[in-house]
Amino acid sequence: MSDDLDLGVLAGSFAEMLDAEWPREKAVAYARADHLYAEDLWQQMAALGWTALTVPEEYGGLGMGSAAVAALHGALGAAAAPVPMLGTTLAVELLLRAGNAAQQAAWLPGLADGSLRAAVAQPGDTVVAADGDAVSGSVANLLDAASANILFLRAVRGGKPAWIVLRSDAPGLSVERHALTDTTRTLGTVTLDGVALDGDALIVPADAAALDDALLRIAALAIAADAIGGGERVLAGTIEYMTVRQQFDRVIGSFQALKHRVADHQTALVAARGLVEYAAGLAADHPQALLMAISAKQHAARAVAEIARDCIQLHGGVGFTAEFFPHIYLKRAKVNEAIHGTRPVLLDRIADMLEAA
Amino acid sequence: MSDDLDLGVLAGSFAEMLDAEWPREKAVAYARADHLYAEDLWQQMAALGWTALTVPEEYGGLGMGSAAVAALHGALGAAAAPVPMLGTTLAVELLLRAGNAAQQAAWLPGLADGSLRAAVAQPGDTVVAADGDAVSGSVANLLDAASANILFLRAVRGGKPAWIVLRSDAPGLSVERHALTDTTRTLGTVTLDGVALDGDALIVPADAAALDDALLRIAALAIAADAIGGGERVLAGTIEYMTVRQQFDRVIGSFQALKHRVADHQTALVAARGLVEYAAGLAADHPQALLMAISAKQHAARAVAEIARDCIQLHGGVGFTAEFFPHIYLKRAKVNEAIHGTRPVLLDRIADMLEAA
Amino acid sequence: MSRVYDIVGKVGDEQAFRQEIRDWLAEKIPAGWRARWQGVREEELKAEIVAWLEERRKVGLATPHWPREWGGPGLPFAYQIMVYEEFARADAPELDMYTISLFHTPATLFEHGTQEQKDKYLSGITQGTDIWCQGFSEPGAGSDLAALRTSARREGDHYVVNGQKIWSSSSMHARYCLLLARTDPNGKRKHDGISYFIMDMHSPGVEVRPIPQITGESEFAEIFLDDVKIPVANLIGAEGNGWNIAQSTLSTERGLLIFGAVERLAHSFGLDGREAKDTWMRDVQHRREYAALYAELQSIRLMIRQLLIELEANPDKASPTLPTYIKLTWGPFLQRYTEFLLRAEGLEALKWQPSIPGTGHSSRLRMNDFLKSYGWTIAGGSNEIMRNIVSERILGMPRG
Amino acid sequence: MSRVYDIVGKVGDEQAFRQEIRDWLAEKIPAGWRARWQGVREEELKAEIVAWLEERRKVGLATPHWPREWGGPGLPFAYQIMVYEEFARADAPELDMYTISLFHTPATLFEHGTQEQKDKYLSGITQGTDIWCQGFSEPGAGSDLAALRTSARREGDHYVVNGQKIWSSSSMHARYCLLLARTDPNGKRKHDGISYFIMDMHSPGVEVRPIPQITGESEFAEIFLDDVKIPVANLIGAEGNGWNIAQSTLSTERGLLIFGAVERLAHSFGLDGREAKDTWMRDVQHRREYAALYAELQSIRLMIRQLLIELEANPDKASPTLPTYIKLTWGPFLQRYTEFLLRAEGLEALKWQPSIPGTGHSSRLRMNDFLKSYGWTIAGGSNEIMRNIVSERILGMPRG
Repeated sequence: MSDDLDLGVLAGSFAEMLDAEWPREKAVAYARADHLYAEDLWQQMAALGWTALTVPEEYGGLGMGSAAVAALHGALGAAAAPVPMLGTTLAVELLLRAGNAAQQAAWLPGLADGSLRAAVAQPGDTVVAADGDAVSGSVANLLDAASANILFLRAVRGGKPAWIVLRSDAPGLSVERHALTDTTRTLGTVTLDGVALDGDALIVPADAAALDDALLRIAALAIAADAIGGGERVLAGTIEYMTVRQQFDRVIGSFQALKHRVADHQTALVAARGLVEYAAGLAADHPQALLMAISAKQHAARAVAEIARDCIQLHGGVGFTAEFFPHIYLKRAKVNEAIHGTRPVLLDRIADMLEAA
Repeated sequence: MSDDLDLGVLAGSFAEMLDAEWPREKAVAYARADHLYAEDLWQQMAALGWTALTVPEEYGGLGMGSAAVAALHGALGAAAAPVPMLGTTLAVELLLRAGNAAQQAAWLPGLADGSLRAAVAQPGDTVVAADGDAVSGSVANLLDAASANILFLRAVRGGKPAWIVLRSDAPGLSVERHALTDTTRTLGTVTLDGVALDGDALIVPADAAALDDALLRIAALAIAADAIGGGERVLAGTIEYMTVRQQFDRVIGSFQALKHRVADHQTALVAARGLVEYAAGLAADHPQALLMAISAKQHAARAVAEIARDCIQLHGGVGFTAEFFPHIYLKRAKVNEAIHGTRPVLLDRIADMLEAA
Repeated sequence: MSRVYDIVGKVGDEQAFRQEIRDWLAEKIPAGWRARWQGVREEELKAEIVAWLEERRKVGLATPHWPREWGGPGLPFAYQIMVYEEFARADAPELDMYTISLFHTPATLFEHGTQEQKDKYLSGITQGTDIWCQGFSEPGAGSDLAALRTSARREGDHYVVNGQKIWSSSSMHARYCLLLARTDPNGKRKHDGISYFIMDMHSPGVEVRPIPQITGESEFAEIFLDDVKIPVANLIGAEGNGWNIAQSTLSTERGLLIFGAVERLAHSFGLDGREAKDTWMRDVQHRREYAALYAELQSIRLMIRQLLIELEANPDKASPTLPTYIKLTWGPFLQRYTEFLLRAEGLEALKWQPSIPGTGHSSRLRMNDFLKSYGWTIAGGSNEIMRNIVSERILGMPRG
Repeated sequence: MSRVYDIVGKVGDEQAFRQEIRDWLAEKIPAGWRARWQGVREEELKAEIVAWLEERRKVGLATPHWPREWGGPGLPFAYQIMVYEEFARADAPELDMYTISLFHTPATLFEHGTQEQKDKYLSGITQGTDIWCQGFSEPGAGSDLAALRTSARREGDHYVVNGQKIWSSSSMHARYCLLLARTDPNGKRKHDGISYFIMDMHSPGVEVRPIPQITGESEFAEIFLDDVKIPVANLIGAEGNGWNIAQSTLSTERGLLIFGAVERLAHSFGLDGREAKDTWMRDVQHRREYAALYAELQSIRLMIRQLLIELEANPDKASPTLPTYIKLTWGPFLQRYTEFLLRAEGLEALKWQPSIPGTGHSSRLRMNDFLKSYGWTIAGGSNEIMRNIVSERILGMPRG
């Protein structure tokens, strides 16, 4: 009960800060210029301890779990906040599950205080051969690589799956940025040219598949929550617009055909939110933890992309302009669909799990 | 130009007879009782020469092509007529493409005058081993088998695909009828117990795959047209109901949310009809003849099933009763989706053809 | 020799409670009941149902959600939920014919009935002897229920009722009817002047005409009322207060009833996938559709669980929002899922099969289940009404 | 040395005509024009376009659909269609910036312009020197176009215009504007009292503010009109008859313009599938989605061909039904298809890329094409307006 209360308070405090610091006008203006990430906002988040959310207390964090992850990422999605928080969330999970004590001590405090911004490879990203003392190669389309100062890359060493952790300023490492249509995130192509692997750089998980699943679960929860937050916000803003915009001498929000679409969207969001919150509330070792997390992700990401798509239509002409906000949510929604498992990939996995059940 | 005119006149005459002889009340009443097929209607059709439509003139037919097939089956679909015309259409195609002169002379006149009612196996139906002088075996779910008096079954002889043609009253042949939820058609399980193969019983096509394609094309066109006819009729009847049924002191046809759904359905039907008519108008040897026919079938059958589904919803409570007509069209639409290639099967084929193009 | 079961006595120990129900269900569920009920004659069916209710009564579960004072087991809410979960999981016989009797009537009488009414009517339900029906909708008042025209004119110690009711489930089998009629035709709004009665279906002037439905069954009927006399003692609540009381009646559809329906589907959903492992579950597209539907189904189950938690905390059922969202998700979902099965299973699924009377949408008779899904998208507030409620009442969008 | 082409001379022999266009296109299409236009500066782009128009002018195809008397090739309708088909098939440079100039302006002037107006304005279009824009929509009059408020007050030999226009494509590049303004504010219906003008965009008081759009481009702008003087000679048709003339202007969107757009997509659709043969075309679900979309695309192409046949038979464009059906099918289809590609191609398709100015929705820049599809679902009568037209005007359902 007190957990629930804390979560509610937490979510409220996230929303309050973001409403004040990242209001719609700011999000609209941000999307029209060229940025890497919203550094000021990141600093504020870090100062408030948000970046420390899941870091254990001994490393300066708050030691919270996946429900808090969903609350935070939900708030960031609602604000369409251009911050690389997903990297932090995943890096912490990765270090806690597979990092050794030295690695945890080396990286967790910096992740907690926000001085480290991590980019963590997705499933399917290029695997770097890491058999020697130095690595060379290239990893394309690494999410948020350009805004990160620490990179977690998939690797293979001695034929076994591993991860390598590299500072962005490591000699021989360069990152070429690719903008996304979603201006709240970027991609980067990481080029490694004989980058030295120091003692802490290599993470070799005992069970690489289990680690992948743990990361997939956390990523799915964070993205699903981000999607829901965005979906709720874009729909609410659309309803608001529909109550003032007039056509044919009536506010357009009084047209039943439009209202019924809105009603379906709202209902879909309520249902999807319940699924996401439930999935986020399951313990990591719950037998359905992964199943529910990826079910929530594929479902929420798709539903929200569709809702955001229709919100532009419901806005009419102004929805097509960069001066209004819906496009920000549509573009973010499309990226949410595409990262950490597209819907077909996740549905195939879900079907496997249902068959095995 | 005169072909077009003839087709229009032809379609008009089909519709006129069916409107008079198979009005909605009759269709509703028919669906509530147990019948094999509408024998009176069949006799009337035969008397008017409809069963002779594609039979060449030398066998007492009209020698018309696939455009006329679509016109006839469209009218039958609109009336939800419980007659086994598809069997005649396919049997004629099969005999013309692969029957020898004796077989054509033996069966075509009877098909033309309606005294023969054919059931023709679908793709995927059981293949009967026909190597000796007699055949045994069982063919499940043969469409309209119970109302037919001549059966065209898939067979294999000497390792090669073939067809066998058997009279329903042949010694050793029995048909067990299975009702469908669509009461305008039935299925039958055909059991063969040492049924003799006489001289005319065996059809061995020179190119079995080409024959299958020709049959698939004709079946697809007939079913697509049937679907469109049904979709147009169920939507028109629904619109009619919506202009008289009142709720909240207004006719329900004035509610915009309902009107917009109707508009989408109407638009979908107009688009689908164009596709079906175009496909039906292509010569059998046109390079796109099969591609267009199966594209039309999968598209029209799906679109109409969805429209018929919504027409019950648009009717509200009375749509759920067997006293109103929409359910007849929904059930027929579902069978149209399921026979002669489900949508997934046809889409796989279409994709193959697009890749090969 | 049959074991003695003490299910109710296990309250307080969830695991033991569930185990006891499971053991009992495993022994008592009539083997092959679905196949036997399919196409059975009405009298035999009723005998089967009464026997099953009697079996349930022996362990105190004839009416699992009723309080002790009215012959129920007085289970805490969480345990009521478990009962319905276990019934669904074990595919215990369904009692759709008794839906009004087991849910709507007690929901109405517990709250608004006189002591005399409760004493007189409730025991006939627990014993399975009395089937109840509901006389709310009329041909001209479906979605617009408050537009009803059936009139009840007071004459001395009774009312004289005239009019016509429709969509009354099981009314051809019913002994009593929960009836709404207009006692004051001059009410300011159309919701005013409606009163709520218990009507004896054996009264002279009551005529029932079963309505054939698209599944081939007739689960509901029209009721024609021609100078039917109803004693004043059969008025529930105050004259003219019928609309409000009807809300209590209808609110019962929001809780355990829909919970039970969804749990039934969750059970059959699992079976459907497992049994298709060599057929459509081998097709990538169908696998994915099934997996996507799984997420939707879970989201509905979770909303209902949330609602049950809210109902336990606040039995006055204050919030209309969650039930509206649930209905608008569940009905369309059910329709899409049952339609998906038709497409996945092809022609075989379209064969006619006799229906299983008195059961819902999870009979696994494919076409029947699909067609019955309209029961959730049209009845009890159609999708369209639900969308009006969401947009106007919940989201505050302006009326058209 | 370049071959001499006589395309127009091949009229009468379809095969020769097509072959001549194909040969000419193969030689003349600027190699890699899409890549070069991408992110090019405005002046360079305009030079490219003028050069391409000049190339077309040499073979009489600057304005393939214009009659001979106004500098067009005077092609029979069937041959106009072939030209657009071949342009699409060969992926000839697109001229979206000239859409109003090449289609709307002539459609208006041919029918309603004075001889003087035609003489003065049409040659600037064929030479590519004058870009035209349209001043119809206003911030408060989008779907409800007739509610426009921009006023034109007659003062001697000119009108004084005040107001604001929006969604005016290419108006930042435009020399002239087809302007609707209200000359009589006291009309009985809001369609009355609207007049139609040619406005010189260089007139004092005209201010153009490009509108940033969600693709990152600014293809259209707002136009602010502050005491802009328009000579009376620039009135098209009679004062107060603007609404009717505007219908001619808009009807141009129904024929070759949408035909060209759809043929462009038919071309890119084929490329999309072929290029995906080792990626998403190997996925059963995506293959099927693509195959299903093929049928829809063909159905749209067929409706448009049907419309073109009707237009040829009856150039007065009598039937509004087919264009409505086409628009309501094409816009949503295009949006679903471009969205499908995003899902099929994943993150790569979501990368930002500079747009290709002056081109439509078949640039194969995935996200751009998806976003531009709203141009067909919102502009020129939104889906919602189209649904009103189908249900009310075509099907005769009652107004709400």
